[in-house]
Formats: sequence, C-alpha cells, structure tokens
Amino acid sequence: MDTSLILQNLLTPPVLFFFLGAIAVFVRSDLEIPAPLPKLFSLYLLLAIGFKGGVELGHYGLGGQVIPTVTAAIVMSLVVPLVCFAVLRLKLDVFNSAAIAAAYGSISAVTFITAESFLESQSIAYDGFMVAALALMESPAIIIGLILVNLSARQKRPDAKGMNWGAVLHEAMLNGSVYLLIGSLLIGFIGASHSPAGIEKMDPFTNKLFYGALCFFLLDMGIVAAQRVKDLQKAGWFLIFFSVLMPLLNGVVGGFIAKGLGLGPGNALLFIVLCASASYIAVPAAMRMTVPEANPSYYISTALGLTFPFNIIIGIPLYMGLVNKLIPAVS
Amino acid sequence: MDTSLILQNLLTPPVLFFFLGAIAVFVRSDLEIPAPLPKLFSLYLLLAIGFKGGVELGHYGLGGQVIPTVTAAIVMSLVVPLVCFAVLRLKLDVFNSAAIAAAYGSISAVTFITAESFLESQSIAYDGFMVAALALMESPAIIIGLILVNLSARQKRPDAKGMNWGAVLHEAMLNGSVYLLIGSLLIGFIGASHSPAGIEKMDPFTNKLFYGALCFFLLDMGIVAAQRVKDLQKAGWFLIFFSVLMPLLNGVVGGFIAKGLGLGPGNALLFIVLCASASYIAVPAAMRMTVPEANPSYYISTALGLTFPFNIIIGIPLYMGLVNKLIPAVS
Amino acid sequence: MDTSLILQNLLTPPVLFFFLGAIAVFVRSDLEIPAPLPKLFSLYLLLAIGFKGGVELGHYGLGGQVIPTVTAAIVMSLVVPLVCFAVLRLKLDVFNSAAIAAAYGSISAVTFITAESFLESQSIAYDGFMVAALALMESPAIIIGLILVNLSARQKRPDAKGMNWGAVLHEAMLNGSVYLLIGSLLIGFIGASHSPAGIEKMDPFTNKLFYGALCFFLLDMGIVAAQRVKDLQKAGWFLIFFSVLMPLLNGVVGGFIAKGLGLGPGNALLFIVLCASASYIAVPAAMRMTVPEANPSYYISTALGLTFPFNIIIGIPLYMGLVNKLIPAVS
Amino acid sequence: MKRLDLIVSERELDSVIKALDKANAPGYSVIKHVTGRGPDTSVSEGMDFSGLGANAHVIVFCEQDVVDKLRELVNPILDYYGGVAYVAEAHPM
Amino acid sequence: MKRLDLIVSERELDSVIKALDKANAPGYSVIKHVTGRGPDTSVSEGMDFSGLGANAHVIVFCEQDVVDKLRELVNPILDYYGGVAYVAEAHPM
Amino acid sequence: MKRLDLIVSERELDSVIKALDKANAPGYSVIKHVTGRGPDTSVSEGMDFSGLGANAHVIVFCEQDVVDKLRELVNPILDYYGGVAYVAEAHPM
Ligand SMILES: Nc1ncnc2c1ncn2[C@@H]1O[C@H](COP(=O)(O)O)[C@@H](O)[C@H]1O
Ligand SMILES: Nc1ncnc2c1ncn2[C@@H]1O[C@H](COP(=O)(O)O)[C@@H](O)[C@H]1O
Ligand SMILES: Nc1ncnc2c1ncn2[C@@H]1O[C@H](COP(=O)(O)O)[C@@H](O)[C@H]1O
Ligand code: NA
Ligand code: NA
Ligand code: NA
Repeated sequence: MDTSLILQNLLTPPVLFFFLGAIAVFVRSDLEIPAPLPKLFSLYLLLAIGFKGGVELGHYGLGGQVIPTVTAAIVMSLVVPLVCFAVLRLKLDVFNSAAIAAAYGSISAVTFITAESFLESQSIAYDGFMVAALALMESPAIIIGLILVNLSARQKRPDAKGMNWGAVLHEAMLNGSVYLLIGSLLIGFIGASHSPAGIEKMDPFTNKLFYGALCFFLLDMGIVAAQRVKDLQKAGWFLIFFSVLMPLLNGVVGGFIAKGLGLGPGNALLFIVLCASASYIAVPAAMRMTVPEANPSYYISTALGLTFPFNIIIGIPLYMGLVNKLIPAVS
Repeated sequence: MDTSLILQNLLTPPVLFFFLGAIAVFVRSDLEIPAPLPKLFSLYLLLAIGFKGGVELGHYGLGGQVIPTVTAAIVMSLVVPLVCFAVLRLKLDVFNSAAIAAAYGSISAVTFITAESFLESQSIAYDGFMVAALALMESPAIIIGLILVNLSARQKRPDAKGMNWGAVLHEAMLNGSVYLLIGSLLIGFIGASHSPAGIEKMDPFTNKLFYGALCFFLLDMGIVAAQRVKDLQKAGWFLIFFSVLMPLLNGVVGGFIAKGLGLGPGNALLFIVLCASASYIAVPAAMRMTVPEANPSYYISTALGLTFPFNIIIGIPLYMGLVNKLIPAVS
Repeated sequence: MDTSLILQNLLTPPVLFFFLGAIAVFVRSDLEIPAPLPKLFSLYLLLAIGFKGGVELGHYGLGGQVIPTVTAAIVMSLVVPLVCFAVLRLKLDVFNSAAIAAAYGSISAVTFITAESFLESQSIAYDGFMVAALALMESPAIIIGLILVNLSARQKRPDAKGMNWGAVLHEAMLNGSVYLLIGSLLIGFIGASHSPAGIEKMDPFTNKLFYGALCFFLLDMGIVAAQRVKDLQKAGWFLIFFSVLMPLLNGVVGGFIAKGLGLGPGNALLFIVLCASASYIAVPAAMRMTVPEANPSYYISTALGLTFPFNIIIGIPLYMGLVNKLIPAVS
Repeated sequence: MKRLDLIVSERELDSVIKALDKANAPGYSVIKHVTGRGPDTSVSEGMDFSGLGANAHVIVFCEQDVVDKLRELVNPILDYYGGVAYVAEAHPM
Repeated sequence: MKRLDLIVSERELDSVIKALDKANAPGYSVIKHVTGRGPDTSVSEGMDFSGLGANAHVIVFCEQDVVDKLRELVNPILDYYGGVAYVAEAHPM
Repeated sequence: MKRLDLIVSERELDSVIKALDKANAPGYSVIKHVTGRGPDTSVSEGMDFSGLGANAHVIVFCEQDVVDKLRELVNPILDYYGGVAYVAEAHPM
C-alpha cells in the first residue's frame, strides 16, 4: 500500500518537475532559473499560503483543535532541536550542531505545500489553520539553536561580544520569510471577515495559480538541491544518515502526537510533515548571521540536499501510510 | 460615514499589503522584493490597465462623456502644476518647484487602480474610458513643468545649453510607462472590434490576475514608500503639509468639475483621484533627465512617501464621501 | 482572401504587442523589459507548451498520424540545413553558412505558439502531438550544422582541436530550452494517465495564463527583434533575401509534405511553421559554443530580426492561405 | 594600459556608450542595477521599477589616448548629470 | 586617490554602508547578486532565493584617510563574517 | 598582491572557474548579466533570455604565481571564445 502511495506521489507534476530540475544537474544541462526569479516564486508561495491559511482560519475561528494543535507544534519546534543537538554532538562541534538542530526544529514551507497538494490529489480534507502552526514553528527553533550555542560555547566564541539577544530575536521573528508568512496570514484572517469581495478577487492569484507556480519553483528546487549533493558527500556518512533518519523519527513522534490531538488524517499528515521537515530558508539566514562559526554547507546540504527531496519524494507517502495505520479515516 | 468608508478601505487586501510592506521597514525586517521583480509588476499593471481600458473604450465608443471628460482631465493636468508651482515657490527654488509641480499635475496609475478596486468592493460602477484620461494626463504636466523651468530660470541654468525641446517632448510622450499604457490602450481598443476571441483569451492574464498582482506590487510600494519617509523629514514641514493638503485641494476641485461634467459616482471618484494623485514613475524619470538641478529626493519623497500612502489609505474613502455629498447616486 | 487573413492576424493582441515593442525601438522610447524577466517568460512558455502538448499526446496516444508526422518533421530538420547551406555558401564562408543553416533547420517555439493562437482565433482544430514534432526538430539541425562545419572546414579550423563530439551532442540534446521542452512534454504525458487531478490543477497556470504571457513576451521580442534590424543592414542584401525567401520555400515544401501525410488544416499549418521558422534560442547558444568562428550577429539577426517577424506577421496567414488551397477543410 | 571605471545613471548610459564609440574604445563592459551614493544624492534599488532606474558601471580597458579623448566627451555628461570616472593602471594577462 | 573593493555578504551590507558613512566616504557604489568562493566557503546563485542571499561588491573611490578609518571599522566585520577588502591606486579621469 | 579581472561569456564561466580552482586561486567573485562590446562582437541584454546569455565578470585577488598559472589555463579559452583578462596591483586593506 505504501509503495502504491509512493508511486502515486512520484507521478504527480510537482514531484516530476522536481526530478526534471535535479536530473538537469546530473546530466549537466545548462537549464537554469536565474536569480531573482526563484525569489519571486518563493515570495509568491509564502504570500499565497499565508493568505489562504488566514482566510480559512478566519472562517474556522480560533476554537476547536486550533489552539491545542498550534501549541503542540510550537512544543515540537522546541523539543526537536534539543534531540537533534544531542545526536549531532556525537560527531560535530557545538556551532554546527546547534545550526543543524535549529534547521530541523523549524519547517520547510515548500514541503508543507507539496503535502497539501498530495492530500488534494488523494481527495483528503485538511484545515487551513495548519498554516498557523507552520508560521509559528519557524522562530522558536531559531531561538533554541542560539540558546544552545550560548550555553555550550560561551568560552569557545572568539571574541567577547557574546550574543546580542535583540538581534537574535529580531532575526528569529522578523526575517523576511517568517514576516511575509505571518503577515499574509493576518491579512487573510482580517479579510475573511471584513473584505469578502477582496478575498474572492484574490482567488485566481493565490489559489488557481498556486499549483503551477509550485511546479515551477520545484523545478528550481530540484536544480538547487542536486547542486548540494556534492557538499553532502563531503559532509560524510554521519550527516547523510542523520538527514534521512531524523525526519523519520520526528515524523513518527509527530504522528503519535497528531493521534493524541485527535486530528483527522489530512491535518495529521501536515502535522507530521511540519515535524519531519527542515528549514533551508529562514534558519540558514538566521544562522549565517548569528552563528557564523557554523559551516553553511552543512546545514544547507542536509536540509536542502537530502531531507527536502527525501520528504517530497518518499517521506510524504510514507507518512500518509503511517497516518492510515494510526488514524482510521472517517468515511 | 466617512470613517466607516475609511475603515472599509483600510481592511481590504491591497491596503493591508501596503501596510505590511511599510511596517517591514519600520520594524527593520529584511523582507525585500529584489529588482527587477517590482518592474515586472509595474509593467504588468500598466499593460493590463491600458488593455482593459482600451477594450471598454472600444465597446463604449468615443461618444457620450468621453471627450468632455478627457478634455477636462488634460486641462487639470495643465492647471494643477501652475497652482502647485505658485505655492511651492514660497519656499523652494525654481528647479525643485517645477519638478514637484509636474509630479502633482501628473497621475499615479497605482492610486487609480486602487481606487478602481475600492469601487468594485463597494459595487459602484465606473467606465473604462477613465483610463484614457489617465493615459493622457501624464505628458502635459511634464511639459508644463519644463516650460516653467525655462521661463523662470533661463538665467539660472549653469550652461548655455538651454532646453532641447525635441528631447523634452520625446521624454514626455515616449517614456516607457506612458508609451506602454497608451500602446496597450490602443491594442485593447483595436482588439475590441477586431479580435473578440483574443480579448477573451487575455482575460485570465489582464483581469483575473490583476487584483493579486496589485496586492503584491503594493507590498513593494509599502516598502519603497516607507524608505522615503526619512527623506521627507529632511524635506521639512512645508513639503509635508504640501503633500497632504495639495491632493485634498486638487481632489475637491476635481470633485466639482466631475459634478459639472455630470459624471456618475464611480467615474467622479476616479476623476478626483486623477487630480489628487502625483506621479512617482514617469515624472521623476523625466525630471531627472531634463531638470537635473532639482533634488530627486524632494519630488520622490513627497509624491511617493506621503501623497501616495495618504491617497491609498485615507484619500480614496474621503473622496468617496465627497462624491456621495456632491453627486446623488442613481439607484 | 490571403489579405483578409493577414489583416485578421495583424489585429490580434499577440501581433499588436509585437509591433508595440518594435515601434518602441524605432521611436526610441526607453521601454525595456530588463533581464531576467524575458527569461521568465521564455521558460514559462516552453514549460507550458511542452506540458500541454504532453497531456494531449497522452490522451491521443502514439498511434494515428503521430509517428509519420514526427518522422517527417525530423527529416525536414535534417534536409533543410543542407539546402540552406548550399545556398548560403554562394556568398558566405563555411562557418557562417553552417551556423545559419542550422538555425533554419531548427524551429522557433514562439512562432509555433503564435500559429497555434492564430488557429484558435480562426476556430481551426489542431493536435497536441505537433508539440512532439517541435521538440524533436531542435537537436538534429544542430548536429547537421556541426557535421557540415567538420566536413568542409577540417583544414580551415585554426587549431587542431577538432570537434569534441561528446560536447556537441550534449549541447544539441541537453541545452536548457530543448531539455525543458522535452522534459515538460514527458511530465504532461505521464501526468495525463497517472495524475488527472494534477493535470487539472495545472490548467490555470499552463493554459489560462498562456495567451497573456505570450503577448507580454512578444512585446519583448518586438524590442529585441527591432534592435537586430541594424545588424541586418550590415549583413547585406543577400541575407535579407535569404531570411524571407527561405522560409517561404521551406513552408511550401512543408505544405506539400503535410498534404502527403494527410494532415488536417490545423496540423498542416503547424507543420509548415515548423519548417519555415528558424531558431534564435537553442541554435545560437549551441553555435556560439561549437562554432565560435561564425559571427553571431549573422545568425541571430537573420533568424530573429527578419524571419521571426516575417513569419509572425505575414507568414502565418500566408501559409494558412496555402493550406486552404492544398487541403480542403472537412466541414 | 589603462582601466577606466565609469559610474553613471542608467539613463545616461546611451550617451556614455556613444562617447566610447566616438573615442574608439577597443571595447567595454557594462554592469547595470548598480546602486550607490554620491556627495549629494543616493540611488537605491527601491526605485529600480520606475523610469528613474539605477546606476550602470562601465569598465573600459584601453590605451591612454582613448582616456584622453573620453575625458573631453564624458566629463560634460558627468558634470551635468552626476557620476564618477576613475583611471587606474592595468596590464593584459 | 584610492580605490577600495569590498566583497561581503549582502546580509552585512547595511553594516558596511554604516561604516562608510561613519568614515565620511565621499560616495560608494554597490553591485548585488555577486557570487563567489573564498578559502572555506562558497556563495552560489542557487541560494539567492533564500534569506541567505548572495554577496555584494562595494566600490569606493576615496582618499587614503578614509581608507584608514574604514580599516578599523570594516575589518572586524570581515573577520567575523568573512569577505575581502582590497585597495588600489586610482585617479579621477 | 594582484587583482585579476576576467570578462568572458557566461557560457564559458564554468571552464574559467575550473581553471581558477586548478591554479589554486584563494577565492574569486563573479558578477553575471554583464553586457559589452569587444573589437568584433557585442553582447546585449536583449539576448539574455536565450541560451546565448550575457557575459560574466570574474574578479580574483591573488599572488603573482596564481596569475602565472592562470595565464596558461585561461588564455586558450579567451583566444578561442573571446573575452578579456587584465591584471593590476592591489593590496589587502
Ligand atoms: N566616491 C565614490 N565612490 C564610488 N562610487 C561613487 C562615488 N561617488 C559617486 N559614486 C557613484 O556615482 C553615482 C552618482 O554620484 P553623483 O555624482 O554624486 O550623483 C552614485 O550613485 C554612486 O553610485
Ligand atoms: N581572493 C579572492 N578574490 C576575489 N573574491 C574573493 C576572494 N576571496 C573571497 N572572495 C569573495 O568574498 C566572499 C567571502 O569570502 P570568505 O571571506 O572566504 O567567506 C566570497 O564568496 C567571494 O565572493
Ligand atoms: N577593452 C575592453 N574593455 C572592457 N571590456 C571589454 C573590452 N573588450 C572586450 N570586453 C568585454 O569582453 C567581452 C568579449 O569581448 P570579445 O573578446 O571581443 O568577444 C565583451 O562583450 C566585453 O564585455
Ligand atoms: Na521540523
Ligand atoms: Na494629479
Ligand atoms: Na525550420
């Protein structure tokens, strides 16, 4: 059954375009999507997903499973980096361990979106409030990462500057992608009650166009992820195993929490994907600034070069299989 | 009643995205929309608004209120800069006064578009031929601005080069944004009668997508406008008052002219917005080239940093209140 | 009848936007679409046309006229460069002749797309499998061009390096635009049978948006083509005649082949356009790398500066007239 | 040989290139979308969407005589519209 | 006069520009979207879509005293975050 | 130390970077989307959408020995495909 889900996922346009991009690198085609076009798509996807989630949250309200689910999500974004850090310290120094740990505690919006479109292709319902969980899982993991650096490495930092907590919080809460996601969520939320005409007129842009834009962006992500594979080889076996096994572990834990929360199968899959995915946009930017001692090629190549493709291609259907086992669908 | 209109306007997605961009600057988020992406949206909006206006003009024909309205619009674009110049000369030199005056005689296409979507959210009808007025108000103001420089400053110009009128007319009529707007208007106009199938197939691009693209562009405009606020402080109180009071004055005059022309409420609002808005795309480009003595930070920060946000946020509903008083809606 | 077709074609939005771009150059407007925005549209058009063609091919299957048509197309892409080379050698050296010949053997995707939208405006049916012919005509012409260089110029090449056939084949089969077109075709083909939901959700992006994006891109193509006209003058009368007469010749030959294949009028027009159009994306890139001795301004200005506008504006309706004579429409 | 660096507004790029052609510069390279600040004015990426544009950076490797000719042709443009031009030594690799 | 070339991550551009203002640089020009490689790390266009960004190339034409002031202000940034700074001779055209 | 400026077509950028790695350059920076004109050919932004691409400007700060090695590796590329390479003096700030 899992195999058939994997195959069904493999043959959808988003995943196929991801492969098309990755193969372009391996066969050394000169296909490229020059900067800043990928930025256009990444800004668009964040705006659209935030807005759509906000609208649905507005219609749904803050009752029901919203508060418990979002709270559980935030807790996971605090716990996952601690576990990751403990594992990573077996082989890596404090700086690299903390930076990678923060990435895995945080989330990947594109993985989340791909999971949503997987659910749609399977006609499984899910709720817009899951986007709120997505938005609120970005920052805590960054902060935990920096606390870990500070606790473990006070002596190891070259200069006495220490940590500028203002800058850290600022970077964690206000970096462009977090800000745009949360801002669009709020706009959708406000619009849901105050501007129904506006919401409707946004639909062709934020909704109809979304799937195609996702495919286009995944084409680029395929290129970028494949370019990272070389770095991964340099990073060594320990990190390669980590990039595959850690998402699986976090996914399984997420699955049980989702069951405990009483989430439906769609929401449960999205919850698992939030736990299992790793950030390669917001966290690297924050780590680059606040933990320059860490080697970016480690935290980018693990999160983007392996965990991301793994989740997109195999992870999502695998987690769906887990959901199907754990949570009997209401038919 | 005005307060409720202001609130209704405030809570629509376009205005909220403008705020989101502006707040990003004030909280120092690193959200940015890198060049040339904003250019893509500005080209798109000009093309789409011109095309849609042309199509409607094609269906409507050149009869009815078209010729009187367009003529009145052109007259306003000649008179407004003269009034502005007289006011500005109280405090500023000839070059800066002429450049700012030209900006206020010309128009802001994005303000116009935002007013259109305000009308749509209020279910108030308006006509496509107003876009023709928009297109024809850009150039005259530029020319008046340069005549003012030439008349008042012949001795003050450093070199004997004087004015190259060919270059001035060229810049006024053929700068990219004026050219694209008028060209797209003509294409829509021609297409309306000769290519109905083509018109219909343009619809998803020029029409459905429009509202979302406007929101995206306003996100950027919020960033850019907020970056200009610092310049505004340097420019001093005189220019700050000018940037708010002048649009109000021009708007009120425009309202009475609209009433005199017998325009319906929707067209009247658009006419007022044309009078009250100031150019920050075509005019600055022309002034930069033809009046390099003027300080760009003056004419950009007034038109873009204050008049634009003022119109978008408060002006449009305020003008609507005026229209409601002046022109009884036909129900 | 041809004149009326020409006029009907002239007044469609795509052709009018092409003119708008070209005129901008002639009147020296500063309208420009800065890089890499044109690349966004060219990538989009290739992705969308490939995907749509693949989906239709998936529904249609590989039976019927598919194999004979595609085979004939490939043969034409091998024969056309030989004929062109023989003609061009009358006046030009081996390198330039081979490079131009390769361009005319290959195809122009944008001309093909414009022909498709011409057919749609005339309500004439055509089949998605023609895109497969399009995709498979790019590479052979490149290879023939390089074989011609090698056979005729072995002694004339400055260094003994000779030809690196691996690099040549790589460039011919895997340059970005060929790769993206064929890849998207395959994804559409696979999706047609395995992901009907995905196919449907791609529709707003690849289908609805297509016509508008084509117009936008043709605006840029008008600018770029007009900028090439100066080069054309330098290239001299021989190449100017070549750029108009060769497409006509190839078109007529293509028309008879289409008749022989028993193609319907829509497919016949597309087949002719494939034969008559010349490449200004994939082939120049390949020639720049593999025949650096040839002057790029020759092969770009002929294919892009003259043959492309000729086909878009006059060629397509002319070829339609030919089709109407040769192939009686089934009514 | 000399290396010449010119930074002017994109709007004046055409005039500068005409001057380079007139001075028989053997070639040149242009980088667009350059932002910056001079003594009085500043050019930011934020206005790139408008017709105002950003700056362009022009690099010319040439002999001294080309520099001399360019000085006469380009300095009036720089004086009127702003922009900077600097010369340094450079040698073909 | 001197020509100063600074290559830093776009993320540190703001700090560098603040340093330039503090050192009273008469002006500067900035080119973004620069990629590259240093002894340890490499910056590719592929990550330009993320907040990580690319490098920026800052060019400053100035007198020696500005260079001296900048050395103190900018070198700590370069030491902490990476990036390079080189000085060469240049003369106004 | 030396400052090396290479301007080549983006299509040859990969070969040039390979040469830089082979010559043990301590680092380099790359600016893409450069247009320009040489003695025979010109590269305009207009063709940037095609596979033809624009030029790339590569800056390398390095010691003389790296320049010497690069001369051998890069000059054949420049001779065959076009492009320019110039060397100047520069010193770390
Ligand atoms: N000292 C300088 N160093 C580097 N670039 C400069 C300098 N002064 C001015 N520029 C550049 O030249 C442009 C025009 O300067 P200005 O002549 O002051 O209008 C600025 O926007 C900068 O990009
Ligand atoms: N030797 C060099 N020559 C030119 N650019 C360099 C050099 N070393 C470093 N860079 C640039 O400076 C950036 C930061 O380098 P690093 O200090 O190694 O992190 C690199 O990504 C390059 O763009
Ligand atoms: N003298 C020069 N100064 C600056 N850039 C040049 C010069 N000559 C050539 N270039 C650049 O090098 C590219 C290739 O030149 P070419 O070798 O003539 O094909 C041109 O497109 C320019 O960008
Ligand atoms: Na996670
Ligand atoms: Na006005
Ligand atoms: Na052909």
